[in-house]
Amino acid sequence: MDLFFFSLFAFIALICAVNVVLQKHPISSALSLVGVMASLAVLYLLLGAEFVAMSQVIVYAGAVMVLFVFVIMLLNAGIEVHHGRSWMAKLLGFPAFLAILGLLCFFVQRGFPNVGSVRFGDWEGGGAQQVGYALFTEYLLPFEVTSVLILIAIIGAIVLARKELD
Amino acid sequence: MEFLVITLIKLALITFIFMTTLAYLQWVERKVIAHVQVRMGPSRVGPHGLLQPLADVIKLITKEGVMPPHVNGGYYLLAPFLAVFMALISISIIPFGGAIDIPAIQLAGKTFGPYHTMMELASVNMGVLMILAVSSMGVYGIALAGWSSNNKYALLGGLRSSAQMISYELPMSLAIASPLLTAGSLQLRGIADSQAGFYLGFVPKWAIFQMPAPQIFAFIIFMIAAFAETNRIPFDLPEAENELVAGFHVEYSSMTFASFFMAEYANMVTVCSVGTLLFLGGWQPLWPAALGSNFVAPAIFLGAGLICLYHGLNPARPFDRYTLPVFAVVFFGLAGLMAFPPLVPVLTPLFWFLAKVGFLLFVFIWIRATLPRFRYDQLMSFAWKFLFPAALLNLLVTGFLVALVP
Amino acid sequence: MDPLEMMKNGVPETFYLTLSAMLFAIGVAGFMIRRNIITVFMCIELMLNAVNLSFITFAHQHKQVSGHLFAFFVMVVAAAEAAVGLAIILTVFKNRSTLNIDEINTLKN
Amino acid sequence: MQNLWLIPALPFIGFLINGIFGRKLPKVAINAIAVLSVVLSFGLVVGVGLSSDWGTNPVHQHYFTWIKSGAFEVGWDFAVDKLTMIMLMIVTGIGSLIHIYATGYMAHEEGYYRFFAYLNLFMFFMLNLVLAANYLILFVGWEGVGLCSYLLIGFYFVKKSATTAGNKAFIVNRIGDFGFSLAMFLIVVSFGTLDFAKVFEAAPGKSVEVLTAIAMLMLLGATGKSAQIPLYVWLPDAMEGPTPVSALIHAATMVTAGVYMCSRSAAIFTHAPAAMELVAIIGLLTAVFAATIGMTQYDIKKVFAYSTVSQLGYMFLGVGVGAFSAGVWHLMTHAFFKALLFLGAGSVIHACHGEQDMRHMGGLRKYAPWTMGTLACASLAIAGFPFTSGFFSKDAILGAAFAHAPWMFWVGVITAGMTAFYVWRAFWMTFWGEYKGHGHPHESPWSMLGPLVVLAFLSIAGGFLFNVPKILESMFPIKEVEGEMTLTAISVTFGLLGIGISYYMYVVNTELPGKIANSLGGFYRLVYDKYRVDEAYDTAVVQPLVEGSTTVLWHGVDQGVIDGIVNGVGHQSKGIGGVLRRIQSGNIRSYATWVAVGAVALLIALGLGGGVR
Repeated sequence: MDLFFFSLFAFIALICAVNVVLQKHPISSALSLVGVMASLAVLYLLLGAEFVAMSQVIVYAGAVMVLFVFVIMLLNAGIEVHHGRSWMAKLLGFPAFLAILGLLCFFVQRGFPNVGSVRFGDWEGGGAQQVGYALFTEYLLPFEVTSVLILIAIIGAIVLARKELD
Repeated sequence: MEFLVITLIKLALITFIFMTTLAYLQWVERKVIAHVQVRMGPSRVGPHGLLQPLADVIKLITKEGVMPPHVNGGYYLLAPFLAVFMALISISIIPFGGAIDIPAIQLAGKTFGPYHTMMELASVNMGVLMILAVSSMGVYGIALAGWSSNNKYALLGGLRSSAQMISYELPMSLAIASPLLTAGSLQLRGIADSQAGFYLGFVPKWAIFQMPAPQIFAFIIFMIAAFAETNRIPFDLPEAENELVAGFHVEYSSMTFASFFMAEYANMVTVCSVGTLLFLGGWQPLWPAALGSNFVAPAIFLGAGLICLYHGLNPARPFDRYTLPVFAVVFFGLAGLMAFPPLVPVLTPLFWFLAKVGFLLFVFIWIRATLPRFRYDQLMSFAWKFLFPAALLNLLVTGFLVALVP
Repeated sequence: MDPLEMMKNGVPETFYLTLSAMLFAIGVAGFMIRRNIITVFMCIELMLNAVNLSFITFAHQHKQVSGHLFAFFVMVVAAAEAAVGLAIILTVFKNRSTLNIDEINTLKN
Repeated sequence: MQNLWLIPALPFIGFLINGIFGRKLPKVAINAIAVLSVVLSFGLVVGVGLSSDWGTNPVHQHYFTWIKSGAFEVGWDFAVDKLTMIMLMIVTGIGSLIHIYATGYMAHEEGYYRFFAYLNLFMFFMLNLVLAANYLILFVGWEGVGLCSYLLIGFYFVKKSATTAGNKAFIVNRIGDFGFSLAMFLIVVSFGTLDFAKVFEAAPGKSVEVLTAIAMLMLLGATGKSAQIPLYVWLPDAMEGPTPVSALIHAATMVTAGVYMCSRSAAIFTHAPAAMELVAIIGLLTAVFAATIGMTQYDIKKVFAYSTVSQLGYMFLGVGVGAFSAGVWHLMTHAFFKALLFLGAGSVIHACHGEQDMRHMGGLRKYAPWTMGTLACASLAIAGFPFTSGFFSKDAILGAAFAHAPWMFWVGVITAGMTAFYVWRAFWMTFWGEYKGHGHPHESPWSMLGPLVVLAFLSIAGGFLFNVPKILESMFPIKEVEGEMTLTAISVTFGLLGIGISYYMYVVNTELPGKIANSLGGFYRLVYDKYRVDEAYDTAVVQPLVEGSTTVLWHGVDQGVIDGIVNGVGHQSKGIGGVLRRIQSGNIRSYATWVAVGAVALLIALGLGGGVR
């Protein structure tokens, strides 16, 4: 059962990810990315990370990607135009991709040859209670810092997107 | 296996009831608005226009689905599907009553049961978060519709709706968060159960009354945000007829058009149920059964039946003589069911839950019939300058109270 | 033991890690070959998600909630980043009405 | 009495309220808050006093551990014993009186709320200082009062002279505090703790050298805070501040902190004879020195400022000759009559519309009778007129001085004569003769006169009411001095003599002072210019510092070395960058590719190095 779900959603995630890269239209890419995120959320659930899964959907799929879609609509971004100017990317792009892919997979196989296996519900450590507890005890400082970061981001965004940039 | 069967049965039941409800909500809305505006409302098709929804559905189905040439094919069709899907998903995790216990039955020598199940499709630990997540995904339907139909009004509608939904999600989530502090659970059923009991024997411990932090403000904020989230008047900027023709669904027709409406009504129902569960104590009665809250339901139906009977006996319109007694009989039957002892523990909570949801829905319709529409900048500044700070403050105060008051 | 053995009782964590690696690599590729700045940005988000997946997997492996928190922080930071980044994109588009990163190269000279 | 912390906390609350919201509040509210907070803490102090247990077994309360490193631990501790009690009484009592007075005196000033906020803050720190149960907390209070005195001296910050005076006070005090902190470090090193109880317990066992060093350093601190030679120079200038401030901080409470600290550390001083001797000598010198200056000044506040310095000298003399209780006694009585003198002076200045020069006063007895009466009491007290408060305390000190070394007694007595002379000189010049000022002088409001009357009563009867040596007998045993009566007689005679001379010179034969000044000539001018000590310090200390830092630190080190390094680095990186910018195609995707390639290289390196497992 686990294997089925995993392979299903991993498949969806991979397809959508490839789609993100290959689709010509930003909207399509954005929606595919939403697909990736949704399926990743399901995988998180399988890994026992309920809270993170939910916040993945709420924050990423629900807010960030909506923002992307919004901006794409606002700028009415069309199919992207092709006149490449980066010989670097042309030359090394695909090889680098292959190299990274191969190396990463190699390292995963080599680095974690016999780690445990995942079955749904074999670890309940990711509930809101545990996460919240850890968040407000030992990770309190990072949490506060993040809040400040967000404040800065808000201000920055507002300043940047103002009508007149003087 | 047994679980699967029961779930399937529940699924079928809920789907059927819910769909009809959606269809008839339309009728109710039209009726209510009509009476607010001192009109008759639908009254041709069937007695009191009761068959109007059916007619509408037939009409919408049989209509030809026009697909404009300039639209962006795939997404144009995907959008309504997404909208409905996201709207319906959240219903599946909403509990609407206590447990159902079916005693073992002997049938053809085989014993079935005893069966025990909860009045909900799925019980999710993170119910509240799930609701939020799904509702936040709901934007895509509208936004896509607006964008893909390749029409400036539609696009404007889509943009508006996405901006509006993002903006109003914050106060909504904050307003939802504060009762969670008192309930101490993310599971909708747990939250509802945490509001059981009464102060002084008659004041219900619903979140809006619950000590140490009554959530009345949170409730109000939640309802306001809910109006915006469901694109209802006075926040229906995305489909503002007089500015954007019909907003994001200007290019849609027949079934696709209908599905947007379905989505909107489904969202309304969901939001009202969530509000009921979080703030109005779910299926907890308004006053304790000791003071006879169990007899409210039968009494009401009995009263309705009697009124129908009376009007049937001296009718205002000729056909009332035939229709109203039928209703009377139906109502009497319902009253009987409600009063039937074995069913009381099942039906009374259900009744209370539905009553509260119904009331909230009525408020929705009522407001639609009453209030004019916001201007867009007003809408935004209201969200960011008033609603959001208010929700934040409320959450802060609640936190302090919960932390300080033992 | 070999993965096939472990598949009998659940999915090996290696699979999750591999998936995360693949997603990451795809993100890198997209970052390199796409020209639309928004898409490039989305590829960054994709990479972040891949990393999150491995965080969660490690959390499950060590049965510690810390990994979840890292993922959580990554998410929050990504949200902030998206806000600012999109604002920048808007500004850029406003000033030079293009989204093609190949044409946004005035840092040179 | 379980809430000692309330005593300082109340003024602090007052400070917070006035400091934060004061701008908005009406004056009545500010008065109410400021005065009430202090009066309440006075009430608390009285409560502590009445609660029986503190006298027999001192109260010691620990609130929280402030610093903890290894064995060394400093807590936020308060303690009350008899000495502390007396100080508390003085600080809060006189503090509240002066607060009340200030409401009248400052009524028409700018930044009213600011003034009271600072005043409350000062009360907070002063009470901290007094209540402290270890040197660090004492030091906190010590620094705090220094800060407040700085703020309040520079209260009229639009006046250049005021700000400079504030800076002067602050900087001079730094020197003293430097000594004090060194003393604390030495204590930590040698005792391993800062708690009074532990330190004094261990003190007898320590070597004399260490104790002497500690005592000397403390003395340095004390000279800074209590304006003794060589660090007294800031106090006269501190008179730039409002008069209530001069009365509260620079006469009654803060400047006596040094005396309090010395008598608190009696256990250390008694085991360091050399330091004791030094204390006595410094006290004596200061007394004479300041007295001579005081005789020549014309600014009424300056006169009293110098008299404060010289009276403080007396206290140190008392401490130095081992009569701690006498020193504390004089501290108390001096707090009474010197506060009264300053407040009276304030009332006089108020009467003369801000005129401070005594040559433009005179004949005020007709206009300000109450002020005159109260000031007369104060002047009697300070002149050591029999059975006034000053008489007892000064007498005790002089007696002890005689027992220690007769010459000290004689110098002290002469100084007493001078004191009587210049105080009464001021008195006559102010109240007798004809009014030479401008405008019409007028009596002050009762909010100002009330405190004056109370203080007048205290400075007359304070000696009887509180016989400090008796109270403190358990802490500082009294040494009996033979020939008490004769000594008393001598000092009293000198005091009366001073009064008489001043009466003759400034009432009967008013040309005489000018003649004397001319006949003294250069010496007189030298004294009139306060022995040109400020100038001396300026040439000796300040100028060299400024010169050195300008030439060496600024031009030499900063511009030469540091800037040089920075610029060099800048040039280098510019050169390197010139090479590297070839890579910068300005195309983001090429950068991305570079990053990717780098990642690949890193991974390969990791693989070859076997970094993973």
